Amino acid sequence: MDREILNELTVALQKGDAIKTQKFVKIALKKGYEPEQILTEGLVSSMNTIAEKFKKKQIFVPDLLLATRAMNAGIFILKPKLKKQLFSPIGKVLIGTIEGDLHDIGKNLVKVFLERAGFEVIDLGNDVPVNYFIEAIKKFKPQILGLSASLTTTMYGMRDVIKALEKEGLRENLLIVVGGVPITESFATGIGADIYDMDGTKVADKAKEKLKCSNF
Amino acid sequence: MDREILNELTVALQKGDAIKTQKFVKIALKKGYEPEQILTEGLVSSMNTIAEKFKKKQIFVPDLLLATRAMNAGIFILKPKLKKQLFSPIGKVLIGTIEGDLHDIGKNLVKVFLERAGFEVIDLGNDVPVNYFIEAIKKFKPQILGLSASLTTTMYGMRDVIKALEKEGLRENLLIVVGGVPITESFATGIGADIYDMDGTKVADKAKEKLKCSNF
Amino acid sequence: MAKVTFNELAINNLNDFVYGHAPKKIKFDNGMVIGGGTVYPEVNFTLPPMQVNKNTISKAYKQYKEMTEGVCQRAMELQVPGLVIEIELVPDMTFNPEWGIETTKIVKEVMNEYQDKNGLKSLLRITPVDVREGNDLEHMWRGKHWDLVMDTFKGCAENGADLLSIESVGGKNLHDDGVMFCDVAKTVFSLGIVAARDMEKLWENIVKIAEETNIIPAGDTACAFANTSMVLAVRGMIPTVFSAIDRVMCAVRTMIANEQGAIGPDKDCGYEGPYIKAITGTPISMEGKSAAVAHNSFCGNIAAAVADLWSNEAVENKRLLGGMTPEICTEMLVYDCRLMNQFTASGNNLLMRDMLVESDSRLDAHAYIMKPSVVLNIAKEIIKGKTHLERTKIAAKAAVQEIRKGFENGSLELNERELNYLNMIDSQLESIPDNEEEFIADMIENNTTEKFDPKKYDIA
Amino acid sequence: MAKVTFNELAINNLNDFVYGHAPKKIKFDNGMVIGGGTVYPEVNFTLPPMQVNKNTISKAYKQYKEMTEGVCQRAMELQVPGLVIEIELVPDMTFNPEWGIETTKIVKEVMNEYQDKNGLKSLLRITPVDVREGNDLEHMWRGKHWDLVMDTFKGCAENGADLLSIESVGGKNLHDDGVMFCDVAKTVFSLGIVAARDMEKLWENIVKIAEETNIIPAGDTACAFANTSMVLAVRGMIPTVFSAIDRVMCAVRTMIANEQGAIGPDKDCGYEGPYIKAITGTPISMEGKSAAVAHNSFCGNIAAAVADLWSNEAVENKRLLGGMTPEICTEMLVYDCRLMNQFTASGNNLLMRDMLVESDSRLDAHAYIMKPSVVLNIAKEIIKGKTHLERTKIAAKAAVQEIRKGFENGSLELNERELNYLNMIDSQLESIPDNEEEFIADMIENNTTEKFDPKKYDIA
Ligand SMILES: [Zn+2]
Ligand SMILES: [Zn+2]
Ligand SMILES: [Zn+2]
Repeated sequence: MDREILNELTVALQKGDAIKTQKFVKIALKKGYEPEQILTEGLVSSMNTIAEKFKKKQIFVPDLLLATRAMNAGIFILKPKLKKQLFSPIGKVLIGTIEGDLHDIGKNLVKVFLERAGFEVIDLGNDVPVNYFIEAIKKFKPQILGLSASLTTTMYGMRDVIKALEKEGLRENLLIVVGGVPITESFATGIGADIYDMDGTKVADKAKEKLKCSNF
Repeated sequence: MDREILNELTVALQKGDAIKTQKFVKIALKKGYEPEQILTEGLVSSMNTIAEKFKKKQIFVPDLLLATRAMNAGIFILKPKLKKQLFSPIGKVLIGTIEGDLHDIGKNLVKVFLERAGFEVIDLGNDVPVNYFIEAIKKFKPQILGLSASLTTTMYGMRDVIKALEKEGLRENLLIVVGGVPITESFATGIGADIYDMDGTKVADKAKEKLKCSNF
Repeated sequence: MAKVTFNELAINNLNDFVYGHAPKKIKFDNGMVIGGGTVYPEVNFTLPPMQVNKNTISKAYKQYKEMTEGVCQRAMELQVPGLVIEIELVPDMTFNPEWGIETTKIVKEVMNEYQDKNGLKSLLRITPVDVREGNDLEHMWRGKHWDLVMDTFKGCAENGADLLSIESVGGKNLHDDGVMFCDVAKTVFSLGIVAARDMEKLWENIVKIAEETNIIPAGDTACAFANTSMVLAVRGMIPTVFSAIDRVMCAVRTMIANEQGAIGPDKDCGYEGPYIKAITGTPISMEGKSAAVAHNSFCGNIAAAVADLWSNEAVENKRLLGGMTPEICTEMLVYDCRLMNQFTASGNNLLMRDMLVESDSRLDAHAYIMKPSVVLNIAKEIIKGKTHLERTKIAAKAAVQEIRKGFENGSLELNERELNYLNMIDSQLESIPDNEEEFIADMIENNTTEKFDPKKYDIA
Repeated sequence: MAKVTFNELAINNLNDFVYGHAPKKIKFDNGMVIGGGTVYPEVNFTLPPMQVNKNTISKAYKQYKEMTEGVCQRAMELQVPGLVIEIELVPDMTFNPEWGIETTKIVKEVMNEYQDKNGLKSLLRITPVDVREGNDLEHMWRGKHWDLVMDTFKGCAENGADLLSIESVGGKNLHDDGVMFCDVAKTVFSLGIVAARDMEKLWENIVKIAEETNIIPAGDTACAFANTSMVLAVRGMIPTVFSAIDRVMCAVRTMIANEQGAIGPDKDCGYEGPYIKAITGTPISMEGKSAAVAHNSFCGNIAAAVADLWSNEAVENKRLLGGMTPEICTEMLVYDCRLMNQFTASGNNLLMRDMLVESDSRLDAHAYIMKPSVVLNIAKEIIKGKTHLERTKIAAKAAVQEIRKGFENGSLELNERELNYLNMIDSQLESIPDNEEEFIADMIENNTTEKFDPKKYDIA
């Protein structure tokens, strides 16, 4: 079988062209490729290339986002045909911006990278009150909680969330990531967070690494 | 009795002229002034004027220092003749710069203001190890301990001193003043100091005030 | 609707386009004249990490008092001809207008003391937070959030503010999406329709409050818009050409404050300020290298080229070896202003302007579109538009052309990735339908989400 | 004794006395040329409040690594033509030379990485602390303290330093007393005799180490001397005329490093640098407005007038909204340098110099004695002196005269209090005996205390 079509698929995905990506996935299926092969050799490997390029600052965020969108479009076609659920997420993350804080571009970037890394991400949005976090954790049972604050006046709200979790007995099995412009490492440690990072590309790696060594 | 001579004394002191100050004190004594009157109306009141001017930034440090020196020269003549010890110090202060720290101009200025305010000041100098502070406190029994640090790497030495005092049971009756360029109010509070101030003119006032309300 | 439409440039000649001088200078009772030849420092400071609530508010007041004293003291020692202080209220001080008002009083009292005792001339800009966001927002122009913003403006105006500003956020959520995907159509829609409508309504009301209290409605900033792009571009997240074009589009939006009656100086973080000044003639506040305490940028010098106030953006109150950060920023700004004013005094201000410009403009597209000659070229096109939407599209198109021209004649360096995006943006612009109705309908259909509800803007 | 005595000015013409250009420029293998026309930023950063000991040293190393990375990254993004980093070792890193040496390695490694991977040219200045103080000091030139300083210099020189400097303290205690009382005779003695002898011995040895390791013996600073006066004067504690005259006297002292073979750039906080440059022709590092992070001054702009490196003095590593302070300072310095270099590129550097000068020189005596024309006038007199003591006295006398002339012709503002002190200083200078032996004997007799023991300097 010629690999021509997988190459075309790769090009389409890397250009972020969702329509062409879907088209080439369909053609590949018709040509008799296994859905698993299309997924791994066509979609996932190209996406990894894209992610690498982004880390090296060779491409921009929109390139990454469009490629992600194209990949998801391709997966949408493949999904019913996959023999088993290849895509069980490696972990579940709940994220949100602290109450009183209305900036969320930073949080959104982190979300993109976590999803890219295979996490399922539940986004509570911004301006999230403490009790919303508590209820959502009870409901979704995530392994990771991501808290974001962009204002010096809201960053202490992170501490309130962590305190409330402790009170409810929910802290123990949770990995807590905090981030945002004013957050320092010592602040993060001081309020009892596990991971501190502002850089979206790194949060995912650190979360993966930490999860491995944790008893979740 | 004409007050001419007291006026001349005032002028000499305010000019910081120690020799003339002594001369006019002697003349005043010969003219029959009571030593107490020469002290309060000639020396102390002029010195208060000088101190006020300094606070308002109308004169410089050398003016203040020279006037202090002139006043002390005048007191040297008066002392044997005073009926009772008018000058019992209002409190005893032990000061020093933390080990590893070699800057002491700031500490010296504070010392000047404390002495001006009527405190007896014992200066341990700079680069003072923790156990020197402890021994000196046992020996001199001051009401106030002043710690100075000018480097970000030595300021934690203040905490060591306070901890050692607590261990020795010496902390309780001691008012601790800390100061120096890198010292913030929250740092001072955090290590358990009582007064934080970098401004020499204010330390004395604060110390006086605090002593009043304390149970020393 | 708009009270004034600016159909001509207030500044036509490059030689009249320089820092310190604005056609519509503003004179104050204390003798300060903004835009009258002297550049003044505008110092902006805020609380260090702390919670603001009932229990801590008195600590916050104390900090504001001390910060103001520190700034005034340093400014006095450095013999400034005049000082502007800006307080950007923290969110809790707009959610609780009484706290914002009390802060205004406290700060102004210190300023008055220094003015009376030491002859330090100063003005106070108060910038409430635009809290019209969040899950419980009912509507942009009525309901709790709107009332809080208006009450804060009013209370601060009555209690010591000299200048009123805001970093308003109408259309921000849509714009955020536009930036992340470099989606030009969405960006045009968010600015030219959504933000524009909000600016009209908001500034109509701010101007009314300022008139009633006899103070200055100063102006807005595209902080929530083009500054997001600019900062992402500086971090290498999005192309700098996008942030440059976004900035020019934002000029149309920010200028609506002036159409409604704002008379400047607009807010420091509005890097679109040069466009506002060229078109409306009002003085502007700018920030650049000294704003590195708040964010980095590629236009640290060029930002000063036509500034009338020179600001540090915002610094948290922290101690460094040289003292508290607000005082430190004051000192830095004072020396920058001294130097610019010295060039003016010796008749060399145009040379200084050109050096500020040339030192940055070649290296970055965003810096390039701040170049005074480029600003005049583009501004000339913008004013031809009949509606805000049309002006926004013209702004983008003209910016693309100027950037391309700059690259081609060697006055701007762009790498291939940037050039690709420039072409992409250009073709995206081409594909926006000429028919406004059609464009709006299409955009509303595809962008109505929980984050953006056109009904809250009375659209559709 | 002295290897070279500078009996002529290296710069005679005001038109040759400008930032970026030094008669004795220094070329480095990586292509950087200090004093060759370009002003480079010299970024200086230090640890935030923390203890440095066996348990924490690895944390300190981590901070240095991160700070260096942040600075290099920002410098690269801002496309600097070259960068100098200065590390002033903290005391514990000189008391434990191995820690200072390891820090040097760590910082240099990051710099090398950025140079190799990203083409960022850079140089590293290492400044050990002069720990020759304290209760257990045996002698200035032998014993434990001396050995520690020398071991640190040597180890750092062998492990990555490109430039060696120190803020040496010989005579400091005496000078402190002189400043507090504005006692001119004591100040002259501390500088012209005590400090001078120490500088000879110290720099003879530093130059030797630099020669052996084939790196640059850069220079000293009167930080422990005239900077104490300057900061006290800025705070209104002592008259600014005293600090100005003290500064000029300090030039004689600091220059002794160059007499012993230091070839510049001297250290940033040596505000006497312009004198060193005029007399010796070596390039200089200066700090001004951006050093407000470390201390305030009245010469924020004028300090740049003849600078070859432009520094922030020292900033503690703390986070502000815009990032970590070392990166923030880098950005500010880069923009300042860009602007100065742009003036040079367009042939207008002399005008820029004059504007930097004029913007400050009228307002403060210390700023005034940094005015290039004044520097040349006074420097011309200094070099007539035969000994360091004589030069110190000439320096003071000439400074008094220039300050008085400046006041009389209206180019310097002085209030009455300052004028009184100027006269007092003048008459104190008159009363210093011409006979050196007599002067020294008198000074030693009256100033030998536990703080100053002439035996530790082999005097008397
Ligand atoms: Zn802003
Ligand atoms: Zn701002
Ligand atoms: Zn120094």
